[in-house]
Amino acid sequence: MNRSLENAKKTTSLASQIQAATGIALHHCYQCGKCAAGCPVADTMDLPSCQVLRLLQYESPEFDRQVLQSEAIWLCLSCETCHTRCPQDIGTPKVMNFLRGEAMRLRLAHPRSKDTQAFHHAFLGSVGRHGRLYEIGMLMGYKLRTGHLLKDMALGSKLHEKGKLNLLPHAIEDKAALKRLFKQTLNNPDSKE
Amino acid sequence: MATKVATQFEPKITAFVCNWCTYAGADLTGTSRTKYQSNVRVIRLPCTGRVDFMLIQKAFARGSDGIIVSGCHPNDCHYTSGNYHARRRWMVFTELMNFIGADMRRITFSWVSAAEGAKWAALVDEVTNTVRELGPYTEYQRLIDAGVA
Amino acid sequence: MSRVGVFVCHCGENIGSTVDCPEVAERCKQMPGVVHAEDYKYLCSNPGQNKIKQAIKDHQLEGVVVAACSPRMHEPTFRRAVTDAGMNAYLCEVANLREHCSWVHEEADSTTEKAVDLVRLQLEKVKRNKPLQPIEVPITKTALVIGGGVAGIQAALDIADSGHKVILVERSPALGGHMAQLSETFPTLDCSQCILTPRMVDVSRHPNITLMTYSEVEHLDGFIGNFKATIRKRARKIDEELCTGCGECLQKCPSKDISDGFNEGLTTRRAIYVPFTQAVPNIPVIDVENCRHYQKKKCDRCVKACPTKAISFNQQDELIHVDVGAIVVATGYKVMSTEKFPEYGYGTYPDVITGLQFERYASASGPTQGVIKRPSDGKEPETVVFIACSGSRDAAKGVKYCSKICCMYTAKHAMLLKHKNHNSKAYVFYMDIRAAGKNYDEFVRRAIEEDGVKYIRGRVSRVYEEDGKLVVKGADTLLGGRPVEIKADLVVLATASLPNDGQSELARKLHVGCDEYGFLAEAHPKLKPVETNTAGIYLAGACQSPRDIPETVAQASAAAAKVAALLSRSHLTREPIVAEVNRRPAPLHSDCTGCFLCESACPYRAIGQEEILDRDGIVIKTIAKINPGLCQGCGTCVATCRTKAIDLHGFSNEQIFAEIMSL
Amino acid sequence: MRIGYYPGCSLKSSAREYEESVRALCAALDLELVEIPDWNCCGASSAHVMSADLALGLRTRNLAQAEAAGLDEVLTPCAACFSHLAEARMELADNPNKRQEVADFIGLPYSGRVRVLNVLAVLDRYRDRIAAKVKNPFRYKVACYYGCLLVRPPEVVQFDRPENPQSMDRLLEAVGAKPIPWACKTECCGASFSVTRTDVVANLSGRIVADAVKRNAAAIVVACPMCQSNLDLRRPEINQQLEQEHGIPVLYITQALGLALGIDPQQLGLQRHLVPVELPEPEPEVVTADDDDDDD
Amino acid sequence: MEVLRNKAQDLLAQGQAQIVIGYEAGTGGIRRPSFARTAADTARLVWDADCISNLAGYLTRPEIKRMGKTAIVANASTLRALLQLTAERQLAEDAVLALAVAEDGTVTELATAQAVTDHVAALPDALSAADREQMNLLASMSREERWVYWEKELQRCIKCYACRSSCPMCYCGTCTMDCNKPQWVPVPSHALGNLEYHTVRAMHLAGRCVECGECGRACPVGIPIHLLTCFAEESVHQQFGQKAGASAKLDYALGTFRPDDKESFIR
Repeated sequence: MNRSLENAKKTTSLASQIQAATGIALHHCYQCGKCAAGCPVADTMDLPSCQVLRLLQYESPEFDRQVLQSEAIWLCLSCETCHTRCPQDIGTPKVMNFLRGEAMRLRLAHPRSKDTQAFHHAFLGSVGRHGRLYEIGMLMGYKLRTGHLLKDMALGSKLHEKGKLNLLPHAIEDKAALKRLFKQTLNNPDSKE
Repeated sequence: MATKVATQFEPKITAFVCNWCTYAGADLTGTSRTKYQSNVRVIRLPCTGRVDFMLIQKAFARGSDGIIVSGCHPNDCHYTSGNYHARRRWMVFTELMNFIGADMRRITFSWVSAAEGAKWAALVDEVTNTVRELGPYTEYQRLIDAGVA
Repeated sequence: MSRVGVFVCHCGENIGSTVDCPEVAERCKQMPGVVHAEDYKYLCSNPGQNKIKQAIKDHQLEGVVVAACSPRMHEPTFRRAVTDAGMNAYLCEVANLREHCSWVHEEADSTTEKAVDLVRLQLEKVKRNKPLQPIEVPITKTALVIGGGVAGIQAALDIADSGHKVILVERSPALGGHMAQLSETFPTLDCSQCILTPRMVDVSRHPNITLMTYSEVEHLDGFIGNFKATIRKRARKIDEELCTGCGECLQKCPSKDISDGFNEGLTTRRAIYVPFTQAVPNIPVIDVENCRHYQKKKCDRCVKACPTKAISFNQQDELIHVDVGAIVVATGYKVMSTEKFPEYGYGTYPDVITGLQFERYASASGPTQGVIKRPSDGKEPETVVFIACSGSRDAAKGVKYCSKICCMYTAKHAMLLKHKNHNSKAYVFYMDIRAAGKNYDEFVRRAIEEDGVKYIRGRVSRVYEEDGKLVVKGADTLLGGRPVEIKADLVVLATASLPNDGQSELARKLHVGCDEYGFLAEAHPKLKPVETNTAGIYLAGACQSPRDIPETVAQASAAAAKVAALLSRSHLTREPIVAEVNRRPAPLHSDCTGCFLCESACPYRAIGQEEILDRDGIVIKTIAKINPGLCQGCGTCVATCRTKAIDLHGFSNEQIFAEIMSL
Repeated sequence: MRIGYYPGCSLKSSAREYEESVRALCAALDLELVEIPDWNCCGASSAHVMSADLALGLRTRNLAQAEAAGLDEVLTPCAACFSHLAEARMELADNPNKRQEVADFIGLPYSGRVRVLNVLAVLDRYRDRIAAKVKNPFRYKVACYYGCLLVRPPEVVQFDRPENPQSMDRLLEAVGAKPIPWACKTECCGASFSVTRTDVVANLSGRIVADAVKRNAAAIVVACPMCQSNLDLRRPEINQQLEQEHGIPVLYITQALGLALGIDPQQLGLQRHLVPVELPEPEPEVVTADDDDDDD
Repeated sequence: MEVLRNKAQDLLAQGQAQIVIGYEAGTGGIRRPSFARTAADTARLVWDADCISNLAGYLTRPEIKRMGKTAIVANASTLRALLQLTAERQLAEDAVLALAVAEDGTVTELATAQAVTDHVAALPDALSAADREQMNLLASMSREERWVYWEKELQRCIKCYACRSSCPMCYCGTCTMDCNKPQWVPVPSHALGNLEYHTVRAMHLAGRCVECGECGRACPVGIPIHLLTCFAEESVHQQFGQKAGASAKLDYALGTFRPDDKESFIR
């Protein structure tokens, strides 16, 4: 423990990366717990938000890893309740977002997050192809990735009945521009957040 | 700090500061060991209200390339309102100087409180760099040379 | 003047490590006017000062430049040293080689060069220095105490007991301040009013104290020992001489539903009222805003009720001018209102109250005679949640500081609740328990250990109403941030202590500074904790920052001691850094043309006029004259004067001009 | 009046009735909607996880297109899209370097001129006109549900107040409704977890539905397609979670106002709801005038 | 004109004034100051559009003051200077009787400072169209061009101080230029000293200049120095809203302030 604390390099810790990428200073958190108190999913989380911040404050590789492996970072709804009420104005949802990206990049993401990851991939895949969301295409992609083939089938047909599903994608005109944007930003090494 | 090459022009900066805020602020810069460039020479006055515009003129006439005038923030004057009077004087003086074509980039007015040690360091560095960039105040030097009787 | 000695201090390594001090001294020897220059390890030490004194004698020096630390640090030291050697103190100047040079630059030739320049600046100045004599001013032996809470009461009594006159000005109709509102005080649980009321009576009876309630300081002029204050004595609409305090009028007033400030809005009062039963003075006041006589021009029931004909509808505010030598500011604090808490309902839930409101419930003289009830339905609450740090230490609410008293009074509140209602449950949400003080931590432990108050470490995120209860959503950070939900009957916010209303305006009138929050600023946080930057004005109590009663009283006594010391002197000496209008031989008499444009530029109204008369007493010329007693030496008039007729001793035109020319 | 219009993906599919009612209501108010040419998806919450720049690019492209079309303001009915566009706008507002970088990514100039408005902010300007046009007063107890993204974080949305907001309440009061005081105005419904974590949605949305029902609301009114879909489409899961059948309908604010203005329910897309929109008898009209009410 | 002469005659005859200062014909068609102390003197008085010079400067001269009550034939700038001098306590309030002549030749007696104030308030702005044009031209130049312009112009100054002598507001017994402890401004006329002199003068007239242009007219080498003082005065007026010569109550812009004075250059 002590060694890992000493080894903590300010330059590589998650906290310092977060500060560089988002400007959020995690050492400003004084652990009042108000974020967890108002969090709609705090009781579902394996690490309530204040604990996530506390672990990050150590800037130790061991604790950073524990955070990246937690399910909590995938449960944050970005509802901004914590941020709005935080006496120290810490944008926890942004932190969680950053952590999700890092967890995926380092392949440390919690096993139960694979559905969520699959959803994000399917979603972006659809947007990348068409410029707008093609819901059926996206859902099909998601189901293929997760294997939840039968889930929500009944709902799908009801939606169709109500005229709420488009069978064909609505694509934007300037697809080339979009392709360029995806290519540039997804390869941009500075753009990890 | 900028690395100094032997041939590099080193500007002469004169600062007129009030005793209670900026002078104390500059003291704080020292106490906090914040480093800044050594071109500046500080003239201590009780208050920015004491800064006769002629002092600024004489500093230019004496070959200053840049000038800083600094005192307490509005509402914080040790003498309650000396800085407000000073501010008015500068508001007219800067316009007049600009009207005769003086290079106003060479005069910097600032509020630096006794607690703003870091601001003082940043201010001096910024002014020093700006004026170094501008080079010697040759326009005024022409006048000075003409004035040597 | 051409016999100047220069003394260069190494300040140990502080200057010596980046500035070549021997070189500076050597260079100074070459400068015109310097007859002696030397460097030394520590000039401020006794041997260092002796070197200066010796050199003054050996070389018949007429001026001294000490190149050392900031003049704000040791100028007085060195000026005292030269005085010991028989030189006028003001012939010594200090060049700042430490704060302005060695500490802020790296070791380099240019740093030493700058040091030489800094000495040259002071050398050229000192050559033109003139011997100056400190100014003696008399002292008005009366103190003004502003604020009649416990701080003002204590300060006034202490000053009065030391034999000086005191004028005590209180804004509200009665003495007592917040302390009069409190129930029992921590950590002893003695009744607040029981200990305060006798002191209030002492004030009203003390032969040295003039009590002015319902009054405010309107304006202040002058300076230490010689202030001139204008006090607005607001019209009570009652003749204080005639009123016997019988209270007959109070019952007859028909305007009833006015929020009662003393009870923090929990009850109502009438338009003619005495703030509370034990009020000193026991004289009612008419609240003109709510009085039917003024608002509807028809009622006179109080007039009919009054047996002594003391009601005086036509009474007007009076402006009273007093001369005082010293001032104690004791204007107290206020608490943040519940409206500032969006997450706790913006003050719309009646059963979310402030700690001060809880005090009124807990007080035996309060609206419920000390029974804890809740505002919405008057029922006794069973579950009460206390939220500490409500607004304090909350940067998002603009209060970064700790309000200091809440930890203790919250423990007391929870304890009082448990004492008064044994079946009740008390929960305290806290971030830290700050109970440093004599018997303080023991007190908090008692609340937890003996009275069973539940302390939960965590902040409350939200309070909302559901089924007639207030749902308090918090988290227990000691359980790793586990959400905790408590259904409460009453929620008490230990709301942040804030600077009192009108305090910054008062500060401006008094020329004293405020900190970033609006609390009054002390002259030095450690060494001058009760002084302000304006000489002769002192601070006591929560106007300076939140504090509890013992600390307030201690500070009030400290301020009183300062005042007593000041008022027991026969006269004061002041720095002679003042402006003066020059005089010339006839027919000019002075360079002053008498345009008086300087008059309005003077922040101290120190500029008056002087008539120059001929032998027959006929006015030849009217010129400006500066009152050295009022002048504080800012020099604004000097820069305003076109003819250079005004000059400032210590920072004269010649001196500054010479400094510039030495560059 | 003309105003820019960014529908976003869901208003073209699963929240079709939202677009239909927005258009119908705006037409009734003489407010012309100019759809941003060739708009694209804002990236929702997914883009940001992958790349902050991608998210910023997707959002800014829409704002840049709006600028190019000469628009000053853009109405964004979807609360999520609104929050994303507003956030991008704020992020670039005082960062010219980043602004240039993003402009390069999207290949369009961007100055930051266009302001982004949510549906409540726009309708609030027309409150008087709406009140004047009421045909069938909407005399129901309603639960105004704002959710997260309309009011949080305050510095991004610059709208109403973060706790107990009032804009929707005022609008509905203007058409005769009685907004209930309740606990869940700005609680989260589960948002984007609709597909992936239906259990979380059922739990969070369940609390909202239960509180609204308990406080006798006749309908929940929303201004966000995600909220609507979680409270409406996921009602079977909600009811299962609560072990109770709740039939309280979930209306868009534009639908509720549209009904009050006498617009045809079909035109407002009411038939597309999963939970049938069946409203009880309107509450009797309250006669006492507010003016005489003395709080004391 | 007859009306004026008669009025002057009456004033002298009835002892309401011991001297009437006005204009008379000078050489080459210009108007020069005229000092009428007898009925005969008044015959020399003239009034026409050429009476542009500011006569107020004479009012503060001790030799004039000694003569007793003064009446002065006053154009707009003379009236403004009269007010400003009163505000600066150089003239006792109501010490001077001003005679304002209208276009049709009628003469209004302005006996009190209040009367002068009211009269002045209705008069148009002081600066001539030509001067205004020159100001605009200077404003349109680059800073460097302006510097060269003034450098060239001021080089020609011979420090004869005619500007100072002609200025009604330059009444100081000891001018800054005469201060020699320290010698603020070098005595000889050279580029540096000249620039300092004229900027000092402009600063000292900021908030006090009545924009009569007398200094510019007095300059024997034709430097438009009045533009400097007028500029400073207008800078004051624009920034603080205070105007010299508008009232006999002192309202010196550089001796007063507002906490919310707006500037854009202080860091």
